[in-house]
Amino acid sequence: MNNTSTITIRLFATLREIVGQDQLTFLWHDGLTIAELKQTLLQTYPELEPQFKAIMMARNCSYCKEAQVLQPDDEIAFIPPVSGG
Amino acid sequence: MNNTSTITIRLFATLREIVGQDQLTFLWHDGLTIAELKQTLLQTYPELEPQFKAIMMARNCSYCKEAQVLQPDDEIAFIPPVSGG
Amino acid sequence: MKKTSHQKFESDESGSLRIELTESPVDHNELMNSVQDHSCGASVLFLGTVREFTNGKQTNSLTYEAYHEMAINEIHKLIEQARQQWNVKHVGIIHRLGPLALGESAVAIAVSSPHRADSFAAAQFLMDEIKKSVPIWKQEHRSDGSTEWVHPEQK
Amino acid sequence: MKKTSHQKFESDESGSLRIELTESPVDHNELMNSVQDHSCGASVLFLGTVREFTNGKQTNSLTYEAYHEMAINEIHKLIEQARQQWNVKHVGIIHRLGPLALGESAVAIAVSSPHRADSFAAAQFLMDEIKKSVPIWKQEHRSDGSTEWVHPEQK
Repeated sequence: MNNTSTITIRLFATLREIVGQDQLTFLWHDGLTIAELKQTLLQTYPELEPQFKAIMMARNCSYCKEAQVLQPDDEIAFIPPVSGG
Repeated sequence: MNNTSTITIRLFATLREIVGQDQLTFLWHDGLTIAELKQTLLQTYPELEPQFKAIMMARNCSYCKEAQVLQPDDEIAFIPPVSGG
Repeated sequence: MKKTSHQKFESDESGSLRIELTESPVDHNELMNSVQDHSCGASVLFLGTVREFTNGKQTNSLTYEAYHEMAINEIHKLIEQARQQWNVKHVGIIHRLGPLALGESAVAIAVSSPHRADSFAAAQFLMDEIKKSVPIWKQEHRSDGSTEWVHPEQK
Repeated sequence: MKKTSHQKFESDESGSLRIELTESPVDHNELMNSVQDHSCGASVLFLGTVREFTNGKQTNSLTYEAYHEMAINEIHKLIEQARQQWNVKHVGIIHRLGPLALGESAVAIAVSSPHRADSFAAAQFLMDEIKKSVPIWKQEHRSDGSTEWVHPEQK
């Protein structure tokens, strides 16, 4: 592993509109968790806070907990309440 | 009312095959019941007996009991177990 | 060969019902389209088709026979019962009569409703009840050469 | 405008599954025909369509957005769960994405099975669960000019 390892964040629906992008790239570091990512995102986009109350998280297309420890090249998604069908 | 009043019997599926006709005409008389019709039919077509064990009856297109008293021009049907769908 | 067909259709502001007994192939797509409505977010189509194997016996074809007038009345009553239990808008039911080949549709039931639970429940209720009380009979022609009027307990 | 489409298809002797997310109109007739099978006596098609009124508010149109890769994975898991609970043969699910007009189909689910109870139960389960866990979002455009990402509790 090297210092340029990254993870990708995918954003949808309200979150995509608030952030203004559907994807963000973050630097990875050893021991990085989704909880930490959430905090970092909230510092940059405080408008996300109400959305984050009912948020679900996914790592590489599977639901996961925010304590999840991440690996380089992981794809993380913050999933607002779904409303398909 | 006169002496030439009749009722019609409709026959379906197995019953139609046993009797060899899909319709029979019977003379009506005051107080005629479906139970009486059944007995008369069984005398002419004893092969109907096993069929009559699980038979349902209808008068003018509505299910009814065999004690039902009939009126002239009634249409009676003997309904073997149904198997639609 | 002349194809006979018996139909009943009713419609008012609360919805519509359509009952059809026919010797022609069932057009389930047309039926499903006919129950669509902007006030409904859900519709369910059930299709009953001629299955090849029943209890290990191979079916070649079926023949359906009905007491037309009464069958339409009984289906009508069932639709009224369904309307009392569930909030459904349009109901369309077609039952095929005469000879049917493997894979052909014997019965199609289409229901639409504002919310999906009503369409599911009503369609299932209608199919279950049609099999119990509507005077329609099925004759099975099997690959072993036998032919039999099917009784419900034999299914 | 380019219409995107994401698909997954699997088939073996026990049956098949087909999952499709598409910006093109849903062809529910083709989907229903694709689950037909001589070993099945029953098939159920569920159609979810754009309804005009929800809680007294008038909808003009909807826009659906999905996390495609994960949505297909999650639907796949749900189909596997349905197969474990019920004896179903073929399952086909299409979810529309992008802008939809009133009356258009947002989702179509087709299931076939030897016996009808399995098709009904599996189709209803799949629709209920898709609404709970599959990452697809609906934006409502209302006649009062407002636009909102719909939350499940607002339905």
